[in-house]
This record gives sequence, C-alpha cells and structure tokens, in this order.
Amino acid sequence: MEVLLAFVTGLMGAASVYLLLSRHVVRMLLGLILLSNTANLLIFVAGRLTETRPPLVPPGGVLPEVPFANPVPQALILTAIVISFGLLAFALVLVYRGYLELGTVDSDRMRVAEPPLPGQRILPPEVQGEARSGCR
Amino acid sequence: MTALLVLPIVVPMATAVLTLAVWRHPGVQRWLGVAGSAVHLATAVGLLAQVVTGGILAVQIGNWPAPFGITLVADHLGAAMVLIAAIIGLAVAVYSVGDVDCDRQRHGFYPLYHVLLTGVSGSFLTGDLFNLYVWFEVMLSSSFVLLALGRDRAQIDGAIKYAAINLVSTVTFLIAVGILYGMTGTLNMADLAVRVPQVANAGLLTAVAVLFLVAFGIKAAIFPLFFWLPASYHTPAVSVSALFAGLLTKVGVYALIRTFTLIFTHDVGYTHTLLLYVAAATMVTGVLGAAAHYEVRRILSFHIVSQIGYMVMGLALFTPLALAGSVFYVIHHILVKTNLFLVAGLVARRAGTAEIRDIGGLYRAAPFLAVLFMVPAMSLAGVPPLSGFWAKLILIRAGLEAGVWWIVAVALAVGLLTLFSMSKIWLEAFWKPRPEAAPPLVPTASTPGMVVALYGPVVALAMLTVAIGLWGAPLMELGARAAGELLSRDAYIAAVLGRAP
Amino acid sequence: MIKSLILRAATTVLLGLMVLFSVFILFRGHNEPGGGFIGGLIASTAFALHSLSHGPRAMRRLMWVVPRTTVAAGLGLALVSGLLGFAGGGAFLASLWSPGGSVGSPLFFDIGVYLVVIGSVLTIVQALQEEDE
Amino acid sequence: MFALVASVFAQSFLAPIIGRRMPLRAGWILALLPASATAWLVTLATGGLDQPVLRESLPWIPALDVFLSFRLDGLALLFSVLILGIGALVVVYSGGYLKGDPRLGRFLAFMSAFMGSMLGLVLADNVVTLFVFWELTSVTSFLLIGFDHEDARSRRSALQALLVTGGGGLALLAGLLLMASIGGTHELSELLLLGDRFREHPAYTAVLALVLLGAFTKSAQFPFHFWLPNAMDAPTPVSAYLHSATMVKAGVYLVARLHPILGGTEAWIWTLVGFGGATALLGGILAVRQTDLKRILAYTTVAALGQLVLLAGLGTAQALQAFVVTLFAHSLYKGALFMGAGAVDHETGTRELSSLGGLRSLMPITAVAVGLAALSNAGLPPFLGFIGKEELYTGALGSQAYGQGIAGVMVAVNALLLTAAGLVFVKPFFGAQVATPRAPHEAPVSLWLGPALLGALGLAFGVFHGLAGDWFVSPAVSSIVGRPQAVTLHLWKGLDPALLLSAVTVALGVAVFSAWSRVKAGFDRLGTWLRFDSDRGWDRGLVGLVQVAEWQTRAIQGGYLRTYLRTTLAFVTLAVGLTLVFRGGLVAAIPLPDATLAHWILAGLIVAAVATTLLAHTATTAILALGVVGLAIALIFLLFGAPDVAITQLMVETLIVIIVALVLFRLPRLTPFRASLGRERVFNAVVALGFGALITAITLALIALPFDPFLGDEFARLSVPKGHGRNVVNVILVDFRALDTLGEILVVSIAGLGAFSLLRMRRGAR
Repeated sequence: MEVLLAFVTGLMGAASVYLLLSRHVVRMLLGLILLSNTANLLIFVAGRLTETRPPLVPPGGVLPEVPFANPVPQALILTAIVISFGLLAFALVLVYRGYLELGTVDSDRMRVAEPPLPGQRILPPEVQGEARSGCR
Repeated sequence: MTALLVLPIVVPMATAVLTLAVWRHPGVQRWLGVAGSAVHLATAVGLLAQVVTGGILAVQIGNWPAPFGITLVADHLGAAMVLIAAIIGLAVAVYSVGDVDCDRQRHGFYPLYHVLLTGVSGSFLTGDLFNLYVWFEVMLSSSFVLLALGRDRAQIDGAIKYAAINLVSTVTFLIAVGILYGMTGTLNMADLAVRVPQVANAGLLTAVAVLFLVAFGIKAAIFPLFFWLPASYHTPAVSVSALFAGLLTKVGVYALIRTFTLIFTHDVGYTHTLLLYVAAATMVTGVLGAAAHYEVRRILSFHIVSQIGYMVMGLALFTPLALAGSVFYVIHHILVKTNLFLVAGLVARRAGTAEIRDIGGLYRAAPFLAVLFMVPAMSLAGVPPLSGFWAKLILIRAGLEAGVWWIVAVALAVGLLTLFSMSKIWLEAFWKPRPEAAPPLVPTASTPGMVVALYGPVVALAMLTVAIGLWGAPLMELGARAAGELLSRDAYIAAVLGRAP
Repeated sequence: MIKSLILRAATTVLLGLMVLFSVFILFRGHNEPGGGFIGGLIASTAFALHSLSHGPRAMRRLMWVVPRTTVAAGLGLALVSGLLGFAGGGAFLASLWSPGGSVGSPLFFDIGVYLVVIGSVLTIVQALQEEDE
Repeated sequence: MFALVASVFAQSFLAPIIGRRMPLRAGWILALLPASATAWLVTLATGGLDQPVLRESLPWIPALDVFLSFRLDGLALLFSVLILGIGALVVVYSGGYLKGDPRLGRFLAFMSAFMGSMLGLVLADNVVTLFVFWELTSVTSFLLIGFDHEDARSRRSALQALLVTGGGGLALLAGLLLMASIGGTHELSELLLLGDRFREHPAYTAVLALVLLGAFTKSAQFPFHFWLPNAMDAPTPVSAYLHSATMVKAGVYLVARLHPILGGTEAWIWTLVGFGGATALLGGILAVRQTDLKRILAYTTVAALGQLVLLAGLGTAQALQAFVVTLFAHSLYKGALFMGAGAVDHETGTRELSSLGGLRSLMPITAVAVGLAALSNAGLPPFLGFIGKEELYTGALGSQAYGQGIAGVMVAVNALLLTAAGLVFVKPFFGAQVATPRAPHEAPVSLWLGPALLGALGLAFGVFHGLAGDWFVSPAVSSIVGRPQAVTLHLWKGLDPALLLSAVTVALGVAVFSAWSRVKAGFDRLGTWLRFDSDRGWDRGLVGLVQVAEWQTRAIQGGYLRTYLRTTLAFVTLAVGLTLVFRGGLVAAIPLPDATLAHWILAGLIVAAVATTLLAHTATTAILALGVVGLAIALIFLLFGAPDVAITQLMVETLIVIIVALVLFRLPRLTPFRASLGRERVFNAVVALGFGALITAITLALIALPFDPFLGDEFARLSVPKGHGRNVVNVILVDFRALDTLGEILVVSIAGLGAFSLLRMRRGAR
C-alpha cells in the first residue's frame, strides 16, 4: 500500500499544484486544501503503514497490543489537520472579503497593491465601483 | 531558571489571552499590550544574561526527556534573537499606540500582535522541528490577519498574495518535516543532528535539505521565492509592516541558519554552495527592485530582500567569522529595518503620501525627522560608523578570507546600490523642494502623548543603531560565540540530550 | 439560512444530542479515540448546522456567551493548566494528576482545546451568517 | 590625538547652538579649536624632531582586530596642519560668507564634522579606522555639496560625488581588508613594514587595483574626474576646503601612505604615472577653456591632483620631495584662490570672467591676497609654488624611463596652470571696471583674512624655504619613504635643466595667456574632442540602471499572483528534483504495489475524485469532489490504525464544506471557474506533473529506507504509567507534545477571530 500511496500522493500533489496555478482564487484555495491533504497522507506514509490495531492500550493493560500503528505521525497529522483547517477557513473568508473589496475572484485583476508598472497593461476590475454582497 | 526559557513564550501568549478577554475595551488593551511587551523584554534580557553567563540552556517541556518530549533550547543565537524580537516588540507596541487607528484596535490588533510575538519567540527557542512548524503557523496565522486588518483595498490584495504563497511554504515545510521524520524516526533537532549522518540514502537527505531550504527560503524571502513580500508589506498599518519587516523574514533566516548548521551539514559542498548562489541572486534582485520603485515602503521592502542575501551569504560561507557576521547582520538588520519602516510611517503622516516623488521639502520643514531617517538609512547602506558598517565589514572580510572573490564583489556593489537607493529617498523626500501642487504638510501627531508614542521608539532604535556602531564589540563577541556554538554542535546536542553526542 | 422544516426540526434535536456526545467524546478521549479536538469539532458542527437552519440569531440566543469569550476561556484554561506544571513537576506543561490518575491537568488542557475549537468555528460561522443581516 | 579628533567632532554638535545664539561670532568661536590645535602641531613640528611619531590606540572591536589607533608621523603632521590650519581659516570665512543665513549653524556643524573625519583619516593607523573616516568624509561632503539642496543641480552633484567616491571607497575597503588579511594585521604601521614580502604576494595586483580605485575616485583622477567640477555647486567655503585643500587630497594621501608597501613596482609606477599624467593634462586643458572662476579653479585642482599622483608614482626620493612641496604649496594657494574667488562672488554677485574687471581698486586687500596666491600657482619665484615646480621637473627628469617625456608633459600642464592663474587674477582685478549684479566693496575681514594669510604663507615659505623644509617637508618625505630623509630646498640651484624648463613654462604660459581670447576657441574644440564625457555617461548609467531595474521588476515582480506561484513552485520542483537526481537519491527500481483490492478501490476513488475536482465547471462540484477525496483519505487513516485522525479528518471535511458553502453562496460567478490560457495551461501542467513526480520519487525513496519507530514505542510504553491515558495519540497531544497543541489552538483562535474581524472591518461597514 505504501508504494501505491506514493503514486496517489504524487497525483494529488500534481493536481493541487495545477489548481494553485489558476487565476481563479477559489480554485487556488481548493488546491491548497488538496495540498494539505497530500501532506497529511505523506506524513502518514512516512511513519510507515501497518494494517494493524490503533495505538490504544486495552483497559487494564499497560502496553498496546503489538503490532500497533505508529502513534507519532497520527499526532502530527492531527495537529496539522486542525491547523490547516483554521488557516483555510480564514483564507476562505479572505477570498470572500477580497471579492467584496476588489470586485473579483480573478487574481489577475487584483492589482491594487501592485499598480501597473511602466509599460504594463492590466485587466480592469470586473465590477466597477463598490462591490455588493450577493444577499444584501 | 527553566522558567526563563518558557517565559518569553508564555508572557506574550498570556498577554494575548488577556487582551482577548477585554476585547471590548481597546484602552485597556493598549496598556496591557505595552505592559506585556515590557515584561516580555524583561524576560528576554534575563534569558540572554543567563545564557551569556551559564552557556546553553535547555528545558524539557512537561519533564519528558529529549528526544521524546519537546525541548526548548536557548543558545547565544536563540537568546539573542528572542531579545531583539522583544526589543522590536516593545518599540512597535509603543509606536502602535500612536499609529494604529481605533478601528483596528477594536478588531483585535493587540491579541494578534502578541500572538505573533509568541510565535516568533517560540520559533527562536524550540529545539523540535515539528514544534518549529507549529510556531511558524502561529506566526503565519496572526500575520495573515494583521496584514488584512483594515479598510484598505490594497491590504486585501496584498494579503491574498501573501497568504497564497506562504501557505505553499508552510505545506512544503510540513512535507519536509514528515519526510525527515520518515528517514530518521525523530523530530528533536539535536537528535536529528545525531541521526542524520546515519541515514543510508544521502542523496535523498540532500534533497530533503533543499526542500527545507526552499520552505524556509520562502519565509526568508530569498531569490526566487520572495514575491509575496514586496507585494504586501507596503499595505498594512505602519506598525504592522514595521513589525513584519523586522521579524518575519528573519525567522526564516534563523530557521535556515539553525537547520543548515545543526542538521544538514552532511553535504556542505553542495547545499551551502547553492545557498551562496541564492544569496548573491537575492542581494542583486532585491536591490534592483528597489531602484525601480518610488513608494517608500515598497523601496524598503525590496531592501529587505536584498539584505536577506547578506545574511544567507554568511551562512553559505560557513566559517566562524562568516556565521558571526550573519548573526550580527540579522540583529543589526532587525533594528534598522524596523526603524526605517517606522520613520517611513512618520514621513507618510507628515507628507500625506508615501510616494517620494510627491513629497519633498521635509529637510527644511522637519529637520529632526530628517536626522531620524538618515541614521537607519545610512546604517542600512553600511556607512560607518553605524551598525550596518560592521555587519557588512565582517561578511566582506569573511568572504575575502574564504577566497570567494565574486561574492565579495557582489556584496560591495549591492552596498553601493543600497546607498543609491537610500539617497534617492533622501533627495526626493527631504532635499527636493515641495512640489507646487502638493498639499501642505501636516503635523505627525496631534497630542503630546502621540508624539512620545510615535517618536520615542524611533529615537530609541536609532540610538541603538548608533550605539552598536560606536561600540560594536559586545555584539561582535555575541556573534562570535553564537557562531562557535553553531559550528561545533556538541554543546548544543549535549545540552538537549543530556549526554555527549 | 436554509429554510427546510425537516432540517430545522432535525437540527434542533441533533444539537442537544451532538453536544452531549461531544462532551462524552471529549472526556473519553484520553483512553479511547476522541479528545478535545474531535469533541470540539463535533460540537461546532452541531451548532453550525443549527445556525444554518435556524439563523445566527437563534444561535446567539442559544449560546449564553459570545463565541469569542469561549476562545479566550479555552486559551486561558490551556495556558493555566500548562503553568500548573511549574507548581507540580517544576516544568511548563508537566502533568499534575490526582492520586489514582483519574483527574489531571492534561484533562483541563483538553477542555481548553475543546472550548477553543468550538469558539473559533462558531465565530467564523456566525460572522459569515451575520453578513446576511 | 583621540581627544583632538573627538573634540572636533564634539564641536560639530555645538555648532548649531552657537550658530543660533551668536550668529555673528560663530565662525570666530568655532575657529578657536582648530587654530589652537594647529599651533600645537606647529610647535611639535618646530621642536626640531626629525621624525615626531606619536601613537595612541584604543580597542574598538578587538575581535576583528579593529583598534581606534592614531599615529602622528611627518606625513600625518603635514596633513593635520593643513586640515586644521586651513580649516580654522575656512570656518572664519564661512561665518562671513553665510552671514545672516539661518543655516549657518548647520553649515558649521557639517564643516566641523568633516574636519574631524579628515583629521581622523590622516591620523588613523588601523585600516578599518582609516576607512571609517574615509567614508565619513564622503558622507559629510555629500551633505555639504548638497547644502543648497533646493537646487536640482546641487542635488545631482551631491549624489554624484557620494556615489563615485562611495563606490571607490567600497573597492578600497576590499583592498584594505585583503591587504590586512595577507599581512596578518590591521595596523597600518605594522603593515608598512612588510615591504617586498607583500609586493611578491600573488594578490598584490588585486590589492593595488582596489586601493587605487579608491584613491582615484576620491582624488578625481581620470576617468573619475567629472564629479569634482560639479561639486563646485557647493558653497565656496566647501570648495575651498574640501575640494582643493583636503578631501580630494585624501586619495593622494593614501597613495603616499601606502607607498612603502605598495609602491615601486612596475604596475604601481605605470598606473600612477599614466593616470596622473593624463589627469594633469586633461585638467589643464579643460581649465583654460572655462569662464567661471570656480570651474577654472576646479579643473586646475584636477590637474594638480594628477601631478601629485604622477609624482607619487615616480617614487624616487626626489619625486617624493617634489610631491610634498607641491602638495603643500597647492593647498596654500588653492585654498586662498577659492576663498578669494568666493569673496569676489560674494561682493559682486557673479563669477563669470566676462562680467568681472577692474576690481583692484575696489577690493584692494582681496586683490593682493589673490595675487599672492596666483603667483604661487603660476610657479613664479620666490613663491613656494616655484620651488614645487622646480622640484617637479627635477624629479621627473631624474626618473628612470621617459623622464624627459614626462617633464615635457608637465611643462605643458604648468604652462596651462599659469594661464589659469592669470585668468583668475588678472581678468577680475585688472582692466576696465565692469558693471556687476551687486556694487562691489572690499570684503569684510572674515572673508579676506583666510586668502591673505594663505597667500602670504605661500610667499613666506618660499622665501624661508629652509624652515618649510625642516618643519614639514623632511618629516613628511621621511614618512613616505619609510626612513629618515634629509631635505634641503632651494630657490636657486644654479642654471640646471629644471630652471630652463621653468623658463620655458613661463614663456609658454604667458604666451597662451596673452593670446587667450584667440586660442580659447581652439581649446574649446580640443576640450570637446578630448573630453571623455564621463559626466554624461553618469546620467546614462543612472537611467540605464533604472531601466534594468524596471525590466527586472516587470519580469519577476509583475504583480500577477499566478506567475509568483508558478515561479515559486517551479523553483521548488526544480531545485529539489535536480538535487534528488544528481545527488543520487532516487531508488533504483520501483517496487510493485503490494496492495489489496480494498486499497486499489480507495486509490481509484481518490484518483477519480481528484480528476473531478480538476475538471469541475462549478465550484460546488469541485468542493464536493474534494470532500470525497477527504473521505477516502479518512478511510485510509481508519484502515491503518488511526481512528482519531480519521474522525478528525471527517469532521474537518464536513466543517470545511459548511464554511465553503457559506462563502460560495455569496460569490457570484463573474469569472469563469476554469480560467486559464492555452499555452499557460500546458506550462502549468508541466510544473504540476513535475511536482507530483517529485513527491512520488521522494516517497518511494523514503519507504525504501529502514525505519526505527522508537519514538512511538516509547510513547506507547509511557502512556499508561506516566500519562494516565490509554489512547496514546491523545496522550501525545495533551501531554507528551502538549506544546504543539498549545500552539495549534492559538492558530485556531486566530483564524476564528481573524475571520470575524475581517468581515466586520469592511469598507463602509460599521
């Protein structure tokens, strides 16, 4: 399974990078979600896979029954999942706010912080003036 | 004693929690924020004093012995970084009282600020690679919010670019940690230093080292991974960009220094040569970027990039003098660059714009401000006898002694271009007469309290720059000691693992 | 707000059950799969679903504190239980257990985690929902 | 000496206060210190000591071998006397020149700071200390040249001087450091003893080139001469002090100072003689075609600096003697001429030769002062300038090769200098009076004291040349040569070739002068033809720099997030991938997957879901497909003994879908969801596939390695007895690695609060 997962993670990595390179910021976000999934799976593989019991000590016992799965990558992944969840949730809100302020979800049109350079022409924003929330 | 190591992390975190608890009272938060920073500084001073007198300090969190639990370590480098971060933390906290508008203060500026400091301190002190990842994330998350916090459209634009690229960096880092764990079975950095040479596949190890290099490289804004920085640093509140300019990239540099002295020294000929080329490219592209811009904070942002090149150069040369130079450079740079951003804020306040071509006339109207700009600007350009001169001197000497002529030439040429860039700001904003069409200059501060808050930190940081310039021996001594520890890793490993390697 | 009667009814019932379940998961986590994260995520999912069907106003009425306060409390609790370590083992985050090992500082730490997760997720959900008001 | 340098710097802090409180007397007050210091130095010199050497050393950064060491030998003494003596006069002069100007205090502060820097430079005995003061002179001169900063030309000239001398300074720094690392010490006096051992070192040529680059930029040698005439945009006291008497001599000083260690080789001789000679000739030719008093003087300074460099290059005892005398004489007369020209400018309001004339009767004292200096400049007996010229010819003729050629060139240069001196003296003061912008009166005492004194000294030291020789010239020559050297100066040495050359010079000079109005056009043509137009080159260089910078910015910092990400990810892939390939990290053979049917099904599910995400036309489809990926991963976690992770993954996926749904509701589909340009899509795909291949390659190499799960085993062993928990993963999270968790909940808190604040702080929202 480890070998198979090596290819699966590779594929996921490739797909996430392809999504990241998009102009559409929502697609980029999806790419990021997929990329952190890739990372988690990779860590899991890196801790080596054994199709066995979870690292739980039976009631009254002192040691888990061997063989048990390596608990370290699990703890790391748990931490990483929650962290990336937090960051992605924030990033989503950021994209939303970006839409409200800049009137677009096309990163090519997000040129407020870096105005056109001499000799550069940029795309105009899609929505002129103040953008409105869809439900307001 | 062991508390000394924990306090620089706990104090800002506690401050963050307290300010969070009084969310509805920005006034209270302000005082808590400044007081918390002051206490933070005190703990950092205590920590460095302890390290200087007693050597490397290590504490096992939760009493779990290394390499099983997480170890916090303070060597000279770590403790010095914590101290300088705390100094900047206090300076910017004071400045923010006058600078950050009520709106931002009402929306969590202070909790975010202190969480950022928590992350920075944690990064400098941790002895565990995964824990470093966590602190990076703490730093990153709060920096996202601080960057986007405001009503300015440019901020959101900058924040999106910043977030996208930094999230890539952070996942890269996570992948790298995972792979390294898969190769060595451990996460403790001292233990990694012991186990890495035993890895059978040295080629894979070098590849992972490069993976770390790019992950930290994005944070440190090296070539060609720095795009997020000039895209965003000029957008948020001045206090925020000053704090970022001083600390964030330097955490990346710190991580590079730490990992490429402690862990990845198995293939120095390859990895550090790569670092050297990267350093040169970083210096040059950064300084050229600055030459093409006319907005103060954008110019300064590009200079951050360029200066990072110098720090990496010291690491790449990998001699005691060069590493001491890197340490010296990092500390000097944090002081000076933060100060420049703070001054840039004052300039923009006074002139109503940050476009230097539209400013002018400040030399006549605000001579004191001119002096306050001149000191860090000249220091950045490496003009003696200011801190930047010594920093450059050490690195150039190290380069000459290592016989790497071309990097010395690059470093010197970039120094000249930096001087050009600083004098460009000087000529345009200060010396040039104020353009006819420009609106009248306005006072920077409306109340005496604001004057103290805005000018106090700037003056204090400028005085530190001058002090290091006139009396650089202690800092050099510190740098030399730090470099010694970095190169002979035994003391570090022994302090962490409790036994000789 | 999703206006579905069935969902509304279901989430009302679900909410209580899921919150109870999440507390159960939280406390059992030290010995069986579960813990603060999972518990917190379950509880916040419950609240989020409730809020989706009933609207943010209802959720605000339901929770007697602002989610932000929950975050602060959770963080504070985790930090304090870490600082307790100084009293017990002389090290930050050293665990402190009652005789027999049934109650200990790591449990408080985990409760802190639980609170933070709930508070944060609900802050986001609430803020997004209030965009409509 | 430390105290002296420090007190001069301290004075620069007092100057603004004194300038504000007592504007009328500030010049006189601030001249007290340098004047008395000059007196002290003169008593040292007249003490009969052949070689008065004082040395002081304070540790500065001992770890870098940097000491604040000062050493006063003959050469340093001569320079110090010039710096402080002329400095005192210039300070007095400034008080008069800027009378009534509110910026007087600031000006005097800069002048004092410059004086301190220059003094430190000539006294420094540590190469780093020397460099520190060297750079300080550049910075202070930047502030002084740009003193009239509202004028765009002043700003340009200031920047030009700063960057030219600063750039040379950096080369110098490298040269000095290299020299020190070869010599094993940073103390100059120790380095100078190395002599031949140093000259035979392979890096000698590099050191020489770097040091000379520094010296030539500072001393305005061809092709860096262009900044000096432009620097005349500075107020006249600055020109008189920095650009004739002191700062521009720093390079010359350095050349003389390093003569014992660097001098005497073929490379040294021909470089210095070549550049010095070229500079001298160029300066002379460009001087006589000017019509602005200060510009004439500026170019004659360039010429004189060229002569000095040439003499230092020749390096014989005779030449070095000529070097010292010429240097001494030049500092005296050129300072006087500049101040005199400034006085004329101040009184008449113009410096144009054509609008000046007949001032002799209106400004008699100034006329006399300028006259004395001009005669010395012209090299007529019995002035010191004459002795200098005689020595120059003797020195040139006495050198081994091409001596006569060099002497011939020098005759031409000196003739041109004589012409220039005539222009400066005769044109304004003699002839018919011309109406000037201001009605001229005799200048106040502060304005004529300096030129008069300096002019008189030029005469006095010419007449009493024995004193000049004993007090200043002998010790200075001894310092340069590195051993005691007795010098006797003569006004009359009999009918030797040098005297003959002098006669030719005077004849030629007078001829050119009297025919000036006719030959000027010729000189103009010659000048235009000769002129290596480095000044315009400078502008082009700056524009070019900015163009390159803009091009680079467009190329790499163009403002497009997708290019940023593409470069970043492409670099990551390439750097890591190439390392993996070329450092031999790849596995030899790909093992066959040892997977069961369930595994294949899960893998297939992931592949299908990923593909759906990629191809989705709406965000909703994509997010749902991504949810399936998450679900499959959760199943993998569950399958391989990680129930906690599996549940967390599941819950997180659910919450993400909820939040994404909440956001996506509000995003209208303005931009097509699948937006990507054709060719770019291919390129993106290449990067993506490369990245994926890298991940796979690394993972395959990784799982081929043995693994030691000691960490996990230890946690499992301790979990119950020490951690009081049976779920090892949870005990790791809340106990073994609780610090991670603490950081993690900070992240989660920040994300929540941040999202909240971000939404609340919308523009226009309240």
